[in-house]
Amino acid sequence: MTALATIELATTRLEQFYRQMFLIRAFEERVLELFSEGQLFGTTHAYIGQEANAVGVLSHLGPEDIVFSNHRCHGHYLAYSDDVEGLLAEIMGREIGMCGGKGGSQHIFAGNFYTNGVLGGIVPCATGIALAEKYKASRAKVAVFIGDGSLGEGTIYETFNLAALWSIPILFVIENNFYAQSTPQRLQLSGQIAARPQAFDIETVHCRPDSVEEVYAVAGDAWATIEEQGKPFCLVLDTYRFCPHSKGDDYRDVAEIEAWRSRDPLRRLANQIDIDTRLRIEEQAHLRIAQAVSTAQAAAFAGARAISW
Amino acid sequence: MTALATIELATTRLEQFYRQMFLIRAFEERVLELFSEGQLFGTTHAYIGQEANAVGVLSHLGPEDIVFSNHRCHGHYLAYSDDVEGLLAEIMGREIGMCGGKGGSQHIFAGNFYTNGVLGGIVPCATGIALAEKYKASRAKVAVFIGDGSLGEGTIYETFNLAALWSIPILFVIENNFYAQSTPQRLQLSGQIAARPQAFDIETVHCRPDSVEEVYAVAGDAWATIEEQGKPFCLVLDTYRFCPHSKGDDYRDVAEIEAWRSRDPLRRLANQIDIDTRLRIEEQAHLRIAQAVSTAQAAAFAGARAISW
Amino acid sequence: MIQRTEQRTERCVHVLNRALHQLFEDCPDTYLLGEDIIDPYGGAFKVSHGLSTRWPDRVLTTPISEAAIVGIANGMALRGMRPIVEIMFGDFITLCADQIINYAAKFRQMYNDQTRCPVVIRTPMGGRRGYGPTHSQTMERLFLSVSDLTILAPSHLHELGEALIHVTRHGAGPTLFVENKVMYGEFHAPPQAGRAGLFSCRHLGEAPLDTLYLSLTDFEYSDATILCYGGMAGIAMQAAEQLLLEHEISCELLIPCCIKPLPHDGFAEALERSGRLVVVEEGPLTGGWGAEVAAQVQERYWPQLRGPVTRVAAKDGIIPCARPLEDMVLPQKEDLMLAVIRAVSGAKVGQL
Amino acid sequence: MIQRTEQRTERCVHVLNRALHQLFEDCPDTYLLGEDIIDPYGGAFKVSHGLSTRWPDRVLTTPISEAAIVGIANGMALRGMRPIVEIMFGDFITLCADQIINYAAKFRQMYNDQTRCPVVIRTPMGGRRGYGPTHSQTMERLFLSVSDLTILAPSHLHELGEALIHVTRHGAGPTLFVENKVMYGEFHAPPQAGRAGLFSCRHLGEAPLDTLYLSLTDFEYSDATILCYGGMAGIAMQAAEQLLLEHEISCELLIPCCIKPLPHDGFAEALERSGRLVVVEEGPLTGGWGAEVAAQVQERYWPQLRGPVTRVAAKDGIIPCARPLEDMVLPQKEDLMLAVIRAVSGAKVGQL
Ligand SMILES: Cc1ncc(C[n+]2csc(CCOP(=O)(O)OP(=O)(O)O)c2C)c(N)n1
Ligand SMILES: Cc1ncc(C[n+]2csc(CCOP(=O)(O)OP(=O)(O)O)c2C)c(N)n1
Ligand SMILES: [Mg+2]
Ligand SMILES: [Mg+2]
Repeated sequence: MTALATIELATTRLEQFYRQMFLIRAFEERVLELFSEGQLFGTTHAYIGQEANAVGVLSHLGPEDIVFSNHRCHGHYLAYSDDVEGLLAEIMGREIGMCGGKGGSQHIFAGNFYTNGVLGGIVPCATGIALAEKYKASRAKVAVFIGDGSLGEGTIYETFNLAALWSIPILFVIENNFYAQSTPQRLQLSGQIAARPQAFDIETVHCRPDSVEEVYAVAGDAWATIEEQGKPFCLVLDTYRFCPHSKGDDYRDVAEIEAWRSRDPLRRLANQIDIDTRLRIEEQAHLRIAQAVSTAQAAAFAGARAISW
Repeated sequence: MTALATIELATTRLEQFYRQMFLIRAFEERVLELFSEGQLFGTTHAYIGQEANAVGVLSHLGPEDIVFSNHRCHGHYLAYSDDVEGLLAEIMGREIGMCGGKGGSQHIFAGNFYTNGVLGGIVPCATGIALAEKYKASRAKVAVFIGDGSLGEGTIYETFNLAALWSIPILFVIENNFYAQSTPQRLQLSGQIAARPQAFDIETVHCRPDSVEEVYAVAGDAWATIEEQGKPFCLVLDTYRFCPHSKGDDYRDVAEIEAWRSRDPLRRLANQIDIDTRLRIEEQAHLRIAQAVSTAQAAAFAGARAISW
Repeated sequence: MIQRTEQRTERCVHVLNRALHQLFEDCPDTYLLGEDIIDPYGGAFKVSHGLSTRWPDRVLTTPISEAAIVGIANGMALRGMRPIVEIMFGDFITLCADQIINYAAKFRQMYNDQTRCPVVIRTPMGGRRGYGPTHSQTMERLFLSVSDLTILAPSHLHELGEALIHVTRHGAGPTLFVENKVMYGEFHAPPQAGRAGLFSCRHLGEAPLDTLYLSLTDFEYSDATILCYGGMAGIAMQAAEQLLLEHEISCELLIPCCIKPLPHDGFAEALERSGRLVVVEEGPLTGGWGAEVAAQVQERYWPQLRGPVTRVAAKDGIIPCARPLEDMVLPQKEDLMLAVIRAVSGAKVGQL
Repeated sequence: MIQRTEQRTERCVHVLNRALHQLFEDCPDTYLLGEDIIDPYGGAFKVSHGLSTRWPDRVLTTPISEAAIVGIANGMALRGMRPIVEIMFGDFITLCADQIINYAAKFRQMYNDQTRCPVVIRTPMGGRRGYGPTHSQTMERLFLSVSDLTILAPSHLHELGEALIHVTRHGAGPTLFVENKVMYGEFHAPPQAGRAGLFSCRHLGEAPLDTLYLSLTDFEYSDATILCYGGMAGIAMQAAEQLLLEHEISCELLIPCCIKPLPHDGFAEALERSGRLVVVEEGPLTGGWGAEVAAQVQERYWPQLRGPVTRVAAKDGIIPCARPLEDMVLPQKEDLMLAVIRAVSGAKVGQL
C-alpha cells in the first residue's frame, strides 16, 4: 500500500470513528431529552463520554461476532449494529423496537448482541457463548463489557477462573469510569483492577486511552492475542461518563467532571477531522435520530395488540 | 525467662501439640471405622493429614476467639474446643451431641465455633462476625478455614474485597490440599492461590510447613499482623489429606499419597517427643475416644423424644 | 371519584426513612448495609437519606456484592448486632438466595436453637414504573417456603415505620422486609379512629404487625372477602369502592402486614360472612402467595366456603418495559373487580 | 408383605447413566458440566460414570462455581448447544438462582421470543440419607413460580432416561431435572402391559413425560386420589396397598413426571370418581408444590370435590442429621395413610 493510500484509509477510518461516536453521543443526548420531556418511561443509562471504548473495541468486529453488554448498553449496541431506529423504538416502548418493547433500555437483543440489566451474570453467559463458538470452531469474536463497579460481583471471578482454565477465547472489557452509580471507586474497590484478572492468569492490559485510535490499537492487539493464543484477554479502559448515572442526580465533583471533559475523545477526534466532513457527519446523525424519533412516535405502542410469548 | 524455662515451655508446647494432633487423628480414624461398622449414617470428611493446620493456627486462640469452619471441620473443632464427647455424640446422632443430632458432621456449633456444609458462604458470615467484633472492640480473634477447591466460589472474592476495603481483622486460612473432592487442582484452579487475596490487597503468606511448629510460627506472625494493623490477613498452607474425601473412593496416585505421608507432621512431631510421654498421650487419646463412643452409644438417639424448634 | 378523608401528610418513603433514623437513635446495634446508601445520594429510592450524615460509622455503603453483604450481615446478626441490608432492587435477591436460605434461615434450627440470626433484608419490589424484566419483579414468593424466615410486606395503611423498627429490634430470626416501589410515593394513610377513607377498619393481631380488616358496610354484610398486601392494598380499596357503587357488591378487605407466616386473623369471621375469598397479589399467579393462601384457606375453612378461593395476580412471565404491556401483565383494579364479580355470581372464567 | 411383580433389573441411577451415554452418542451438541463428574469418579452419585472416558471433550468437570457453571451453560444454550449441568446437591441451587431466574428463564420472553435458552439442570434432591440440613433438601419448590422454566421430577416408574433425553434434545427453554436421591438406588420399574406391581396403570399425556395413573381396583372405585411425584411414588404405592388391605380404602394414584407446568391429565376423571385429593411431596408443607396444586384443583374442580384438598409434606424446618429426627420431619407412609383416612372420614386434624 502506498503511503498516500494508508493516510486515506486512516482518514476514512477516523471519519468512520467520528460518525459512530458522534451518533452515540447525539443519540444519548436525545434520549435524555426525551426523558425530560416525559416521552419515556422507566430508566436509562447514557454512555456519554465513553463512546471511544465501544467504537474502538467493536470496530474490529463483524456481524458474525458477538457482544454481551450491560445496563449501559446503547453505545455498545450502536457501535456494533448502527441500528438507531430499532434501539430508539425499543426505548420508547414501541412494537417496532428490536425486542418489541419488552426489553426496553437494558434488555436488548438483535443478531449477535445481548444485554441484561442484572450486573455480573452476563459474564459467565458471555463466556459460555465464547465456549460454544470455540466448540463450533466458528472463529467468532466474543466481547463482554463490564463496569468497574460490577467487579463487586463474585460470579465474575468464578468466570475468570473458568475462562483461564478452559482457554476460552473471550475479551473482557472493563470500562473503568471510577464510579458505580453514586459510589466512587475508593469506597467499593480494593487493590488494583488489573490484578484481579491477572490473579487468574488472564493476560490483562490496563490503559487510559486519550483517543479512540488508542482504544482501537490496544483492542486490536487484544483481539490478535486472543486469536493467536485461544485464551481470554482482559482490557481495562479508564474512562469517564459526563452524564449522571441514570436520569437523576449527580453528586460528583464538578472540577473532576470538567477535567475529564477536557480530555473528551470525541472532541479531540472532532479536531482531527476537516470541518465540512464533520458538519456533514453531525447533520446526518441528528437527522437520523430525528427521523428515528418520528418513526417511533408514529408507531404503535407495544401492547396495543395482545401480547404473546 | 531462663533458657531452661524456655526449653521446658517449648517441650510442653510440643507435647500439647502432639496431644491435640494425635487426638484428632485417632478421632477421625475411629469415626471412619464407625462408618464401616455401619454405626454412622450420612457422611463425614476426615481431617487426617491436615492436623498441624488446625492445631498450629488455633493454639493461638482462647475460648473468646471465634472460628468458622467448613465441611471438614472435626479437626478444627477439636483443636479449638477439645470437646471429643460432644462432637462424637453429634456425629452419632445422639441427643447429647452439641447440636442435639440436628447438625451432624458438617453443621456444628458450640460457644464461638461455627460451621456450615455449603461451601463459600461461610466466608462472608465469618467476616461479618469479625466486623461485629471490631465494632464491639472485643479484640476477639476470628479465623475462617477455606479449602483450595472452595476458592471456586465467587462469594469469597466479594468478601476479600469487602474485608480489605473495610479493614476487617480476620484470618483467612486456605488449606491447600490440592484436591477438591475427586478433582485435582490443575482442573479447577487457574493462576496462583496467593495472587487471589493479594489482588484485593490482602496481605498473604503462602507456605508449605513441614511441622506444626512452623504452622504455629507463621500463624503467630499472621495473628500479630492482624492485631497490629487491624486488617485481614490470608495464610495459605500447603497440606494433604491422607484419607479419602469422605467415606468413599480415592483415585489419587498412591505414590503421591505416600510422598506426602512421608512428610506427615504428626509422625515428625512424634519423633520429637519422648517415648513415654508419647505413649501416655496416645493411650489417653484412645481412652477418651473409646469412652466418648461408649457414652454416645449409651445415649438416646436424637428424636427419641419429640422435636422442638 | 370518591373524596378520601385520610390525612395526606407524609409519603411512605419518608415514613421508612424516619423509622430508620429512629432505629439508629434508639438502638446502637443497628447497622445499615447496602449499595449507594450514603449521603448525599441516600439510596436509589432515598430511604436511607440523611442516615450516614448522622451515623457515618453505622451506614456501610457497599460494593455491588449482594451475596457477601447479606453474608456479612448474617455474621453480624450471629454476634448480637441488628443489621439491616438494603438490596437495591428486589430482583437481585436471587443473588443472596444462598445466604438467606442456607445460612440465615438455617442457623437457629441446625444449631439446635442455640443461636439466632436476626438479620433484616429490606428491598423494594414491584413494577408499574417501566423498569422492565429485571427491575420490576415481585420476588418474595420465592421465599414463602423458607422456614424461620419472616416476610413483612406492609401497605401504605400500615404503621410501616413501626413495623420496620419492631422487627429490627425484636426479630428472632431473619426477616425479609418488602417495600413496594409504588408505595414509596404514596401518602401514608394509617386508619384513624377506626376509619380508613370510606372504610371502617379494625386492627387484628398485634401492632405494629397487625392485619387491617376493612369494610364499607360496617362489617354487616359481605359478598366476598379480598385478601391482599403491600402495593395491592390501594388498588383493592378502589376496587371495593367501585364494586359497591357500581355493582352493589359488598367486599371486606383483609390486609396483613406479615405475609409469612400467614396470620389467620379475621379469616374465620370474614369467611363466615362472605363465604368467598379472592386473593390478589402483584407477583405472578403460579406458585405465588395466593397458592399457599388458597391451600390453607380451603383446607381450614372448607365448611364456610361457598365457592373456591380465586386468585388474581400478574400473568406468568416477564414484566415488559413498555407501559401498555406492563399494564397488561400486572394485576389491575379491573382484573380484581372481574374476579370478585365472577366469584359472587359463581360464574366460570370465560363466561363473563 | 405383598410380592411385587415388576422386573428388578436395573437401578435408576444406571438408567440415567445409560440415557446420558445415549444422548452423547446421538446428539453432538450435548455437553455435561459439573463438579467431579469425570472418570474414574464419575460424579458424586455416579450418574455420569463412563461418559468422560468416551467423550473427554464434552464432559467438563468444573471448579466449585455453581453460578458460573450455569451461566456458562446458559451461554452455550443461547448459541444452539444442548448443555446439561449437574449440580452436585440440589441444596446448592440457591447459588445459581440468579442464573436460572434472571437469565435462563428470562431470555426468550424479554428478547421478544427471538431466542431460546434450552439449558438442562440436573440435580439430586431429597433426604433419607442422613446428610443433614444442607444436603437433604427438596428445593424444586423454590422455582415453581419461575415462568418458562420446566421442572421434571420423574419417579422410578417413569421412563426417566427417555425423559432426560427428550428434554435435552427438544426442550424449548430451561429445564430443572430433579433426581431423587433415594430413587437413584431403587430399581427402575416402568409399568409393563398396563401393570405396575399390583396396580393397573394408564399412561396419560405424551410419553416420555407422561403422567402415570394407578389403581388397585381397575379404575372402578376410588375413595381418594393421591397425587405425588419423584421419591414419594414408592411410598404412596405402599400406602395405597396398605390402605386397601387394612382399611378397605381404595386410592388411585396420579404420578406426573412434569411437576411444572402442572399437567391436569387424569385430574377430572380421578376427582369425579373420588371427590378427594391428597397431595404428597417430600419438600416442606408451606409454599410447596402442594400449595399450587391445591389452589388449582379447588378452583377448577370445585364441583367434584367432596372435601378440601389436603397436603402431606415434610414439616417446615431443617432436615436434621440424626436418623430418627429426619424420619420425624420427612413425610412417611404412615403420614400419608393418616391423611387419606382423615380425608375419607371427613375428620379434622387432631380428631383421629
Ligand atoms: C446485581 C445488580 N446489583 C445492582 C444493580 C443496580 N445498578 C445498576 S448500574 C449500577 C452501577 C454499576 O456500576 P459499573 O459496573 O461501574 O457500571 P457503570 O454504571 O459505571 O457503567 C448498579 C449498582 C444491578 N443492576 N444489578
Ligand atoms: C456450594 C457447594 N458446592 C459443592 C459442595 C460439595 N463438596 C463438598 S466438599 C467439596 C470439595 C471441597 O474441596 P476443598 O474446598 O478443597 O476442601 P477439602 O475437601 O479439600 O478439604 C465439594 C465439591 C458443597 N458442599 N457446597
Ligand atoms: Mg463504573
Ligand atoms: Mg482441597
